[in-house]
Amino acid sequence: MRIFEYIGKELFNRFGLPVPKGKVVSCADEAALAAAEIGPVVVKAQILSGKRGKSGGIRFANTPAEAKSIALELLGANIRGYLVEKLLVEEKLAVDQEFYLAVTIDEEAKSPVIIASNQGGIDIEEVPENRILKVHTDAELGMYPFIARNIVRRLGLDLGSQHGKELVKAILATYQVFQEKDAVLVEINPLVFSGEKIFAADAKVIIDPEARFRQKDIPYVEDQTETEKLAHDLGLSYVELKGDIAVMANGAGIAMSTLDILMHYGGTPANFLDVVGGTDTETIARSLEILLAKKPKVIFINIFGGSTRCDDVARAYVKVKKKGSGIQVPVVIRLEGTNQDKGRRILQECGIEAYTDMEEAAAKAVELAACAPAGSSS
Amino acid sequence: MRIFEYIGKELFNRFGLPVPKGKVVSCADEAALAAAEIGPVVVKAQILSGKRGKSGGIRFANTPAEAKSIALELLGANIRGYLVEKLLVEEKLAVDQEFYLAVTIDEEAKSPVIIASNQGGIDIEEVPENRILKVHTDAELGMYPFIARNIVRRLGLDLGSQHGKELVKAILATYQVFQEKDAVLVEINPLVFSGEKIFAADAKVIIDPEARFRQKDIPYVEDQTETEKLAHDLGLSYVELKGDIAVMANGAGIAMSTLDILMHYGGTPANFLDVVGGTDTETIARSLEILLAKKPKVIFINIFGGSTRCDDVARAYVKVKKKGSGIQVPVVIRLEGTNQDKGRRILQECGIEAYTDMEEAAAKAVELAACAPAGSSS
Amino acid sequence: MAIIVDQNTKVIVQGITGKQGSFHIRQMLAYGTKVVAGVTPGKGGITFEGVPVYDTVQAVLENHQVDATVIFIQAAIAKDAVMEALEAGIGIVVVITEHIPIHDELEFISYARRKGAILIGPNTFGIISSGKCKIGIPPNQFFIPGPVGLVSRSGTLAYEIAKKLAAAGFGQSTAVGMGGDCVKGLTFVEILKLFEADPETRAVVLIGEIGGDAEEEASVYIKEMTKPVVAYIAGKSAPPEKQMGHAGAIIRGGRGTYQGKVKALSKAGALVAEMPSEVPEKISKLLA
Amino acid sequence: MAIIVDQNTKVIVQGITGKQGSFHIRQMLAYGTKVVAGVTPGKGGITFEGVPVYDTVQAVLENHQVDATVIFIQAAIAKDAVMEALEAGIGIVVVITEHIPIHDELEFISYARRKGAILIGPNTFGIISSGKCKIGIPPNQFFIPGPVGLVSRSGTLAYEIAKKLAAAGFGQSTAVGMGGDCVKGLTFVEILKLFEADPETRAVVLIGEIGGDAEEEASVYIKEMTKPVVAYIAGKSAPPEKQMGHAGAIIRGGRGTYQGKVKALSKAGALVAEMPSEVPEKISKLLA
Repeated sequence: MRIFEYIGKELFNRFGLPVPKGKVVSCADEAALAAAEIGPVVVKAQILSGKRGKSGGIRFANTPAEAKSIALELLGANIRGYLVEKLLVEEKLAVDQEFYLAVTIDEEAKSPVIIASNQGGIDIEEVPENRILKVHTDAELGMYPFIARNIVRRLGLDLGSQHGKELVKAILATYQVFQEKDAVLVEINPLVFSGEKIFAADAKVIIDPEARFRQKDIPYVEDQTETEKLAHDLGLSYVELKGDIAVMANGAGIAMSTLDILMHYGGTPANFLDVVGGTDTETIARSLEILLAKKPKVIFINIFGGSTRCDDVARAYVKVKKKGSGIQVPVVIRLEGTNQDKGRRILQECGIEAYTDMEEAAAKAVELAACAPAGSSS
Repeated sequence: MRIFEYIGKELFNRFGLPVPKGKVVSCADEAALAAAEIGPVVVKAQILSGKRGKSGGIRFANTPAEAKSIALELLGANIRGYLVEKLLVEEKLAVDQEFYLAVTIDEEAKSPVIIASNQGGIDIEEVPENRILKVHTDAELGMYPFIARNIVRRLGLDLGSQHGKELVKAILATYQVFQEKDAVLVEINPLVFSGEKIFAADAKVIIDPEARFRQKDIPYVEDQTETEKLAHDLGLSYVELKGDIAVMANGAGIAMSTLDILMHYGGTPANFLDVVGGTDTETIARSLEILLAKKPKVIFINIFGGSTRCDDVARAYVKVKKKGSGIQVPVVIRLEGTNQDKGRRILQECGIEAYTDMEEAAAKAVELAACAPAGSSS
Repeated sequence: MAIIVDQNTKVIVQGITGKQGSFHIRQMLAYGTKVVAGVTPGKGGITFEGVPVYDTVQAVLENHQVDATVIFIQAAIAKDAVMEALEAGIGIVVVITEHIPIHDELEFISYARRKGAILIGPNTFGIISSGKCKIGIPPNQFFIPGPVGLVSRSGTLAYEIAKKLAAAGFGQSTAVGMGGDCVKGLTFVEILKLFEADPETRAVVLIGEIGGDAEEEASVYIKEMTKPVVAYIAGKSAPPEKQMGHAGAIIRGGRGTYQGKVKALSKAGALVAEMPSEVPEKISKLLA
Repeated sequence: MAIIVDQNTKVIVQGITGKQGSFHIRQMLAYGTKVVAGVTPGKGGITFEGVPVYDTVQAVLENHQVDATVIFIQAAIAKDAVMEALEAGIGIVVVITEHIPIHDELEFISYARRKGAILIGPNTFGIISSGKCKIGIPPNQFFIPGPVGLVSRSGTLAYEIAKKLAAAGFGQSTAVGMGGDCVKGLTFVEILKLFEADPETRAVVLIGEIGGDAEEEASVYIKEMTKPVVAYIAGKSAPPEKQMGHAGAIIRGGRGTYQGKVKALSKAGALVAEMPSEVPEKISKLLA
């Protein structure tokens, strides 16, 4: 999960990596006050998106009045799909040199990797391959100063110089953030020399969502719709899409495949919902309600039982069906795998014949969606 | 370096290992107050020595008055050679079961080792070998809960019981103190169950003196004479002994051997002083002055130069000789090794002929000591 | 023959009495897997589904010979269980648990490499050598002996296709779940090499998905293989930059796209199926 | 012949421009050691005593073939330097530095074992194969070729006895400093085994001291040796429980006493000298 730039910088600060002097503000007057205190500033929209500069989300102000007027403009604005609620008002540094520095995970090498370039300040994708240094570390061995010294040397800096020493320290601090905060990415672009000193001028930090239980001190940003949040609170994986066939499947692979097949037959999925392995009746019922609430034309439940048991799914369907307003949209259910016969019987008692083949079932769901009137469920 | 029990217990507390409720006091009234607050207590003399119980340094008090009278007796007393300046007044636990637990370093295996026994509360040397569990860990891999679980299982506890779970946690916490505080020994005897809870009833912690630079938060106890402290501040290894021949040698091995040879010839060394490899003229001069201040009958300087250079030693001698009150006791110098000819010449200019053979030189030093009147230097 | 496990493989279950473990131990036994013991700290001494339970892996090894272990331990403490198995010297470790923090995974994968152990997963359905041994969670009924090696990043999709293959008359020699997380122990290439060397395997089905570059890597080796490979890739319709459940399924910087993977696989000589049902059709033609 | 190092061993010096390094590089060169490069971060590019200096070990290896390194780096940061050498794959690492925290030592000794590297020390005088190669700090003049293998926990005591041996006409094949700290890389037993196998070595001198149980351990192997061993143990007169400079020299729980060591060595067939001067006398009789 991404965190805001200013929270990333708070982390950097805690681990000894200097950041420019700055204040987080949420109204224009505060922005003016901050600028009055700091001097010439950069005003940066705090949104969970890159390319803020190109979208007008990063602006310079020489006076408090300028800072105020920029803040008025940015606060409440929508940049790259995100509402701007906070600004980071930060000292404008005299930049002497810019570097790119990141620590992330190389999936193929199965190890952390440090990525560095002396061509910072631009998108790393635009830097020629031979100017980008990639140094793997051993997850068991961890980080050592000598690894940082080799990187600094290969970036062409004098290890005896103040700049060289500062960069060694910055690399070690960045790695420490990555390691101790369960990050999957810590990216600083640019890391700048201003005079003798080094500063992280930006901070893109992504924390492993699976490690959230032990990284409780980080204020996470909810980058989810209400429905996504509901589903995630149930421990499910849910992504909202634009179509009209609500999808429930068990397993990320089969869920993705289900969307592919629906589109193959000309349908459009309303969402991706993976009811992960082993989910119980209650949770499946709740997620079915979540799908219903979005008023799709059709619901397609595609279960191939492994950990998920077909009878649990059938019971969940029956439960929701019998409750309150029931289920008003056509539901296509495909059941196969663990306890499939039990599940099938439960549905039959309810008048539903489950499909066994997912492609056949998908074709049926598309057909039903094509016939249904818009907003059929209300 | 050993630390006081109460400081060890502060460490335990910080790492989540429970200790009995207690207060550190340095006067009898405080002891009474603490007992009034806690109830029946154990009053424990805070000295850097084991076997306090057998020496009357651990006493029980049921009332504040009793605590006060015990405190009056203990404070200022000398136990096993140590002046009692502080007492730990601690809740008297209802003990249901006692364990022995320690983490230290196995020199032969070159790895940390956890030592545990369900026969706690007595000297571990008195516990039969087959009742003592020794479990090595891998310094790179570190500690894991499963290692603690295996120990608890092998101690015969039910891992599902509250006691079993508490002991697993205690082992992990103890290891963490060992690891993070650069300890060479963390020993708890006894570790007790009182009701459902576990407590470290004692704490013997020895911190690696070489790691002191990164363990600055531990209040170290000076367990040294004034002279030892002076020498240690110079970075030298110095131990005071009872004889009359002051010894300076370079290297722990040769210094020990020098003492052995002096005793072989019937002499008695006044100290052990190892001017470690590479020490410069100034430091050697300072350590010579330290030896002089102890007013020995003879000084024996035994240098076999490797890192230590003979000319540095010679210059140190000349420097001290020419300064203030000079050198009033006979000095036997043996020089050999790095820059020996230079060193020899410098001494010759000063009228001293250095020996080359250490046994011959040692015999001479013993002979001179035998001839010298007591307190010859004053 | 089969790869990695067979009818003689002696298996233990870590987390045997937990919700997942207790369900799947029954299924594994029903499939015929030689489950010799289980581990649940605090439950040592009991017998569960006819299998003796111990407090720790070490306690098991004091009483049994063990070839493989399967981990059904909650994510937050799974690393400890995996390290316990590896430290004890177990040579095959199957990590079913999902949602394990990736830094934990990096550490135990590195340790497995150091110990020379085979680590399958994490977030895998496990491994099943049809008719011989199942270690993990696939439903029993679709895995029947046959000439097809199957390897998949996804569980349910693998069952789906296994069922379709079985329906078309093709069983599997062995089916391996590579696991759905960003980093994993055994990779496509390592598994493909084992299938290439396995006399019982005549063709291989590779089930991939968007994100990462496991399929692109696999393509390099597929080029050298003598046995035919049929591939199916899920995620053709996924919008870019949205995470689809598997942490690995993020499309990053243009790498890992559906198109890129299909192109790499096709170029390497693999037959790429558009729909799951095409997989048995293609296998059928190949093995006819 | 000689053990571990010889005239072809290519050596680098980590900490070449420091106080210790700069002195001893000259002595090593004077002895004839093939010092191919030095490392001092921030001094890369200069030439020091005719030897090229680099910023890191990796930078050296980009330009030179290296067999061994010697560490003259201050204790607080020595671990980083040792790990740098090991990680770069250098097979012989001689750690002169004293006062290294023992937890650091445990880690790099464990890593050396994992990498299959020979680690000598820490807190050692190093290793010297007489007339061929000196890696470390012994004074040059007393180490002349000859039939005696020498291994010692102490530096100066080793020089002392080497000198006495030389004066009596006996040079050394190789002299190795095991190091004076509690934990060490190469141990007595490992070194004795190398001497046993070295055709140039006809007898071995072992110099020990009180504390630890390295001598007791050595005794077990000495029993099997075909070559004679003469031992000298320092610390006969040391009071119990007082630390004598070497962290290893603590007498703990009755183990590691002078008497215990002498007894173990004698029983194993080693001749134990009472005084340093007796060592050459005993060797003289043995090799007469």
